[in-house]
Amino acid sequence: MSPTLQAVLAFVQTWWVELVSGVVIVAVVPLVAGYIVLMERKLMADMQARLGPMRVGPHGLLQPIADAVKLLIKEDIIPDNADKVVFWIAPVVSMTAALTSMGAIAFGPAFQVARDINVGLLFVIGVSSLGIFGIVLGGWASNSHYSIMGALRSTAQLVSYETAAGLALVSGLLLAGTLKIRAIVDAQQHFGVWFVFLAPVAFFIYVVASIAETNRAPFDLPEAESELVAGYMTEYSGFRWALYFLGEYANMIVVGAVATTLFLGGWLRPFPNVRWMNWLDALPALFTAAVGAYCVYRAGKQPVRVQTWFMWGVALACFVVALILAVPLLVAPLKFLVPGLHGAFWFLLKISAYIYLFMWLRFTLPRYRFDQLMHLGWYILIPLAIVNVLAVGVAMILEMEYGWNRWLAMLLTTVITLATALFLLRLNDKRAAAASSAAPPPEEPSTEDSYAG
Amino acid sequence: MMPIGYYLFLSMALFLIGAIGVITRRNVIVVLMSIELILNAVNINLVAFSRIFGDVAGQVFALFIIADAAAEAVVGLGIIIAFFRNRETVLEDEMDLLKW
Amino acid sequence: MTPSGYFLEHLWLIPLFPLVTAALMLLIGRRLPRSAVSFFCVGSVFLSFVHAAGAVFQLLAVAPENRVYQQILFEWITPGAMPGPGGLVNFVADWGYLLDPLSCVMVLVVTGVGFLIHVYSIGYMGHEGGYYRFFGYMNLFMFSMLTLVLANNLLLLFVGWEGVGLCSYLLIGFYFLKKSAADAGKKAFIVNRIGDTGFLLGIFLIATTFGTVRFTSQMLSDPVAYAGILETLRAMVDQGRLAYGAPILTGIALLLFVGATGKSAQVPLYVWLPDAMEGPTPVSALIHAATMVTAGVYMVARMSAIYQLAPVAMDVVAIVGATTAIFAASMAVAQNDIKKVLAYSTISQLGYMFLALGVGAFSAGIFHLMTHSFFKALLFLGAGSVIHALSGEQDLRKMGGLWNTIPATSRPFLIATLAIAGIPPLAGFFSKDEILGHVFNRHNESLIMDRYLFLWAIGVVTAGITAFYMFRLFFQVFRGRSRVATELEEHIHESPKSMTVPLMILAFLSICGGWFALPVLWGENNTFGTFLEPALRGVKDEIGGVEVGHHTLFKEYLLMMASVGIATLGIWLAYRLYLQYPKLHSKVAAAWPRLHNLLINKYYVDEIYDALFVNRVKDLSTAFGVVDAKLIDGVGVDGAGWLARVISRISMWWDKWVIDGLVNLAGKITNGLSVPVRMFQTGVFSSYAVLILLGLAILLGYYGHHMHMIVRNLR
Amino acid sequence: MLDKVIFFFFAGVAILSAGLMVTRRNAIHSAVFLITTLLATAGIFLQLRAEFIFIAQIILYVGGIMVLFVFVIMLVRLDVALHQIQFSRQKWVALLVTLALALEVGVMLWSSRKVPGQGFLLPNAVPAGKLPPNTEALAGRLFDAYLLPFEIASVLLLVAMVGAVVMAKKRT
Amino acid sequence: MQDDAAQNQTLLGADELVLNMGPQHPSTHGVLRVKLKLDGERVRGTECVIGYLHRGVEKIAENRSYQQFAPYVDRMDYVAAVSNGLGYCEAVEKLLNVEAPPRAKVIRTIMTELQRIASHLIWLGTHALDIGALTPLFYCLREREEILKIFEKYCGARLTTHAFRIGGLQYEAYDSFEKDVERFCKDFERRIQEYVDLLTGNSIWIGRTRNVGVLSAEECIALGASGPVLRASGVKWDLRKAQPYAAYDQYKFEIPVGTNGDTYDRYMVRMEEMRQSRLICLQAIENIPAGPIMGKVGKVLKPPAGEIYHSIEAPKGILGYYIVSDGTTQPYRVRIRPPSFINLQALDKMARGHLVADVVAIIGTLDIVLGEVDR
Repeated sequence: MSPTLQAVLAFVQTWWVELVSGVVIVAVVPLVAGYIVLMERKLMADMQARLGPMRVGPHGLLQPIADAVKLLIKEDIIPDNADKVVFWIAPVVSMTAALTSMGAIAFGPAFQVARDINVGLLFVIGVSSLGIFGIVLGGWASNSHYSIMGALRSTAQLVSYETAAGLALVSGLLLAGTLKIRAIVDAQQHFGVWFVFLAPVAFFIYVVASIAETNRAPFDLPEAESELVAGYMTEYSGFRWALYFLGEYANMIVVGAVATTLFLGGWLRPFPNVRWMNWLDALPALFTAAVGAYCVYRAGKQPVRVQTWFMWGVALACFVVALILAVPLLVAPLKFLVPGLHGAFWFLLKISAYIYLFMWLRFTLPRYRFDQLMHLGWYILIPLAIVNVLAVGVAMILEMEYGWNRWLAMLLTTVITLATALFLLRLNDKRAAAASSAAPPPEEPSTEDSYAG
Repeated sequence: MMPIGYYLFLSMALFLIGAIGVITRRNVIVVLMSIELILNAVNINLVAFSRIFGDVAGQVFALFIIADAAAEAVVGLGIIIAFFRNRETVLEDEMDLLKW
Repeated sequence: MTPSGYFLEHLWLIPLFPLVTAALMLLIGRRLPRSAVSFFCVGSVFLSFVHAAGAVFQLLAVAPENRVYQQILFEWITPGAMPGPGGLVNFVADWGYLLDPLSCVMVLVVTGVGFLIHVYSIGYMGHEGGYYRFFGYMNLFMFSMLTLVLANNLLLLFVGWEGVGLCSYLLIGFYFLKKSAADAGKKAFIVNRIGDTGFLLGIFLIATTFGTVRFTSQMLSDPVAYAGILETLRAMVDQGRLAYGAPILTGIALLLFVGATGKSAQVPLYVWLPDAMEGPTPVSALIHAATMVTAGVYMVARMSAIYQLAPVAMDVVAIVGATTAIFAASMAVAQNDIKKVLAYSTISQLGYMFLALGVGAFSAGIFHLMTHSFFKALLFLGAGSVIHALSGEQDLRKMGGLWNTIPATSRPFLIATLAIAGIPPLAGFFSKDEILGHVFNRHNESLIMDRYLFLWAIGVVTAGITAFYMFRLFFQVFRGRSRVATELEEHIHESPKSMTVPLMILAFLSICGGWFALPVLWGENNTFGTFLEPALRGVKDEIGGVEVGHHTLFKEYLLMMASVGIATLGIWLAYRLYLQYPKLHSKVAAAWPRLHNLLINKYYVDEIYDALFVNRVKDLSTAFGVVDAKLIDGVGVDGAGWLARVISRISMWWDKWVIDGLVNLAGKITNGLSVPVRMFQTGVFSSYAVLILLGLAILLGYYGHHMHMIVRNLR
Repeated sequence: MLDKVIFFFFAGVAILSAGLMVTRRNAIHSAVFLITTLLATAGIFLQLRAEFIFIAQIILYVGGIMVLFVFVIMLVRLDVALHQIQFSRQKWVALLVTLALALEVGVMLWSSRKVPGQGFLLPNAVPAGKLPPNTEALAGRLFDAYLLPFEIASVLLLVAMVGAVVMAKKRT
Repeated sequence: MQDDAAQNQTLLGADELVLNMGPQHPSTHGVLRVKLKLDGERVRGTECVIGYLHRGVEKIAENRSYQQFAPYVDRMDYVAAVSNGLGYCEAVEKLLNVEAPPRAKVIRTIMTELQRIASHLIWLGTHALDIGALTPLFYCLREREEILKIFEKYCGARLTTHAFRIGGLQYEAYDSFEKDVERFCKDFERRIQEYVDLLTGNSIWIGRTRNVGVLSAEECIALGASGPVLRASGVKWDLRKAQPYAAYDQYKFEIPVGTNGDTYDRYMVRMEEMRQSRLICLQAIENIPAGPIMGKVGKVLKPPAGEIYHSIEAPKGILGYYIVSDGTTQPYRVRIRPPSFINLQALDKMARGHLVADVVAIIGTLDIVLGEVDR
């Protein structure tokens, strides 16, 4: 055997988990993103008193695949005056950044590409922020007013809200005392409580900022269709557009994962240290089984036989997963698999809940205007986040140095931060009132009269 | 870890490319970017030696250099914007007031 | 036991408070609202006062001989070794503060009276522009003055000394748009420079003589390294290297006194002070009555050890003081500007203080300094209140009958007038009486007439004149018929609380301030003198620096009665001339027209100075001008021109062919050389970058060659 | 072996895209290649086990400074500049000087290659596994020995920020 | 904020950016094209380019008989076709000097008010969508569907109904007409509360609409703006009260007015108008008089020579018809005063100094229909 081959083999032997994880992420995330889109559409339809996609597959279950195929075979249009190379690179950058940042996320105690990286959380934030380049370059390369305005908007927005998000994360990191992803979750296990309860304000700030970072409503200004058509994506179509789209949804998964890791206890089940709540371990299996049962119930009601079979198939898959989740619980020798399998389940469940929150907000709220968005970021969220970091620091000192009760200290910080928030909001209202009283007076009407007819 | 010389060569190459950029390009923005490249080359040196000697002081200085680069970029770009606003150009040989 | 405590440890805070607010005001004061300006500025002075009072109390807690606290903040000027008394010494001027009984008195007076005047200024300056500027300067002044009185060495004292001079200049010229104000500021500055030259020379002489400028090394960890003037002087006297009346000491004392005459407005350098009244009245009260002008007195008292060994200098001080006292008092008689009267009065009282110092009664001088600061500040503030009430009127002839219209001003003013006139039991009586007593005691009874008796007589007469002109002022302002211009009459109003309350406090102090030093004959120990005694103690009493006279009860009473009597006489005269028969004084003036003119014109001193110095300088420059025009231009240049014409003919061809040829050649060469050089300076930064890189390459090539050799050797 | 592969990969990318950065006509392209260079350098930092500098490089340099560059390039629309001569008149002189410099440094490095413990072949002092946790070590040093420079750096950034705002502000 | 000096100077001193909004743009409500002069994102001026939907409706009228032209007016404001028809029919009736019978008048009133609700629903949904709220649109469409079902049952058409005839009605109200309308009205009370819950108190919504596109009463009058745009500025002017037509004089209802004349006020005014329309419908179905539904008009209409102007309060404002008859069966000239067209004039005044996003909100709040603007 040649030494090169040996080296390669050794490499693979050492790193196989990581390699597999990486491949899985690259392969699965687009699919998952597609299904998140479906979930969004179905949810939106439900909230808007309609059905949503129903045609492709039972209840539109195959819609994402159909969409993907459509987008893949669609004509790839590059505008005439576009900067072709950059136009070509930009969506790839966006997608790559999102996928790469997923590398450091631990989707469970056993599933992580970049194992034990010393600056794990920073890596996730940093690399996912590179996605800006995809947007800004794409907007610029399109050579269109709408695109470049969308690009500029989104750059400004991302840069602004990244600060707030980063500061919010700092509050959580203060509690965890480490940047390593796994250590953060372990810290929560050690504390016996999710950090969201210790630093609720930080979590709130992160939620808002992460919505803005993923360009979701009500912060979806860069792609606000009513204003900028589609923002930086205006000139994109077909597969490149799909890449942007996937990047965006992958980014949602990333921020969801970060929030889950830092604030929602990662892969820990609720009440991780409470013995009598151990029955919760059965929940994943029961839950999947219930989904399977529902599929069985619906299978009989499908109008076409193909769809009935399909539903049966889905039900079967659910049962298999339920079995996989249940077996380690029931069979003692396989007990060691529990954290890994169930951890992944809980983690994904929490991410889903987080994304569900995003969607819910999107269906409910109107969109901010750009200046309002900037004011919210700079005048409220960032000061609030700074105050919160200080407050959490003070609370930790109170707890560690002066032996205060943890909950009391954290309550204090929360109260302080909320008071600050109220103060900032009042200030902002005053500013807004002052600004509107000094609103620009209507000026001379333009001389061109297009109403002549 | 490989011998330091590799890093020094890399650093040298980046430094010289940056230097070429600074002294030959006419577009000030590119010149500014070349300066960033030079700073980056310095960082490679610092971090490599820090690794060799097992002393993080080098990395501390690399961090300072990054901060410095940020400050320099911000001010430099501010100047460029102000200049562009007044003169509608970003070519360095039209900025010739550094005489006397 | 050494003094200690919070306030002492934070002695450095006392000058710092006003400095901080001064910086604040002068940097961003323009943007602050008036309320904030007054809050910060007055608040900082109040904090200084609190700290000063605290420090004094903590100092009082220890035994009298230990009442010294020194604090060295940092070494300020360290020029290193220089020749000193015993070979090379390590000269160090540190930035340090010294609190001993003497500076206790000063610091309390400065911060206390300063605080009251600041409060007063809130009301007085309330409607003026440049509010923040005024308070900024005032606080800067407070800082300088506190540095001056707290300094532990002469150089730092000099910093404060110059600082107060600067602030004085700035504040006199506060209304800088008014030419007279700007001129007055300049005058004060220039006249002070003359004095400061002497002072600086004195400091140099001290530094070379003693190798140090620190006052004392008491309470310092390392007295050897931190030598003090007092200790060095003592050692030198012990070793016999300096003796009583040594010329060097006399020189030092006289040079320092020159500085004191400038700052404290003594003859002949007093001329700036009356003009300084152009500044706002609180400034006159604070700087030109209560604090800054007493700096000279303080400084002489601080250097009392040297003065005690320099009898000639002492006599000079006493004579200058007495001269100033009577001279200025007589000028005050004829002045019609309310503030000018007070200004001459201040000069006269400062003369008193120097008289006290000159006869060796240092504590009496300082005591008078303190009481004077109370009642003179009160007088100035009262005058300010009057001016305020009359919307800016300063002429005595246009006042009168204000006694009941502005009661909160007139009552304290009366108290102050009585105090300065020396009516018991007010403060002025005790201090003045003590000075006169000391002067009289120096009188050698075996002689019928000696200089001390003469000085005493001058002092007594001055006291009478003082009473006269002060009551002249008082009667003209407050009593009699109103001579106020009718359009002003209806606007007469009492000043706001912020102005009257300080008046009342100062009135209280003018009454009680003298009770610190009740005369010995009343069975009291002279508390004030005892308190100051450690700080003013000479090097060696037995050398005969001061003969402490013995009071006999009878003599003491006699003296008191004399001074009170002459004061009463003055008051009576003023009453007769200005109140009872208001026309009389003009008749008196008409009876002695020359004297009156002389007094009104202030003995023509300004004119004499103009004639003697200012115009001489101008003449000198005119003369130079004439010399330039006539001699140099006429004879020299024209003659040379003729000669040159002749020579130039000769040289023309030489010039044309040889010199020009060479010059052109040089020009051509330069021109040719400059072409490549000019190419380097394009103004484009990247070409400079190329040059930098080129230089780098050359340097690297040079050193790299060396390194190459080294490496080769290693191999 | 792996180290070497990683190093040469990143070094190659860095140098290649640095060269492209200097030569591209379009400033946006230059920016893109500079980003690539910086990312490759970040990779080198990671290979040197300087994780914190690696991530700082990505967040600050790439995610911060370069965004600013791109932003400014977009603001000062450079359509005109595209058609102008990209290199200044002194380019040949400049290249010559740079070449000289390169030669000198190269000779210096090369001549020291065979001296053990010196220059080129300075040995690896601490094995990779035994390094202290990078972030912690860096933080300890930064907030201990270098606290004052750290504060000064923050003041510098503040000053730069204020300066930039003042300069770039629209004069009304 | 912007003084005149800054007016000519954009962010980098370069030229103003001209952004073409439309005619293919999601939120210009059809084929409006607005040329925006921008400084950054701030609007320095607008220029409307219209006519992409011009079909020459007024010209067509000159070549059709009076009855033949009636369906054409439905194609102007196609989201409020019934109102258009009412205006036209009443105008021609005025020209002929006939009057519709009372039963016809009441049914016309009910239909028109239902149409007003439908039109406002479309406005609300799209306006909210423009401002970024997705969901209200679907709720609005759901309610509008009920109205359209009533229309369909009544006359067989949903959108361009051609519901009325000159002189009265062609179709009798169907059997469960009252019941349908009543059910809708009862239901609608609850539905309208849903919109209020979603939007009225929402701080983002308030932030996006309050003080945006302010028009003072004087400006409105000067520009000839009418309908909710006018009333939101505080002018209580509603033709249903001022010059009652159809059966409006029989019913009690309020005219909502605003105070600030901003987008939020227009929103509130329209919401209240929907409630009031609902009340009118409820009052009307209580008592629909019996009797004929068609007045005395012949098969061939030959109005006497002369001219007539008749205007009604359409959902979008005052809709006026000016008809000149030369005594033949075809009008000599028809001139229509479309409210959308007149209201659109206010766009420039409202949009200047605002951001691009506000332009969208302002176009939405003007509630224009390009079919009517371009005709």
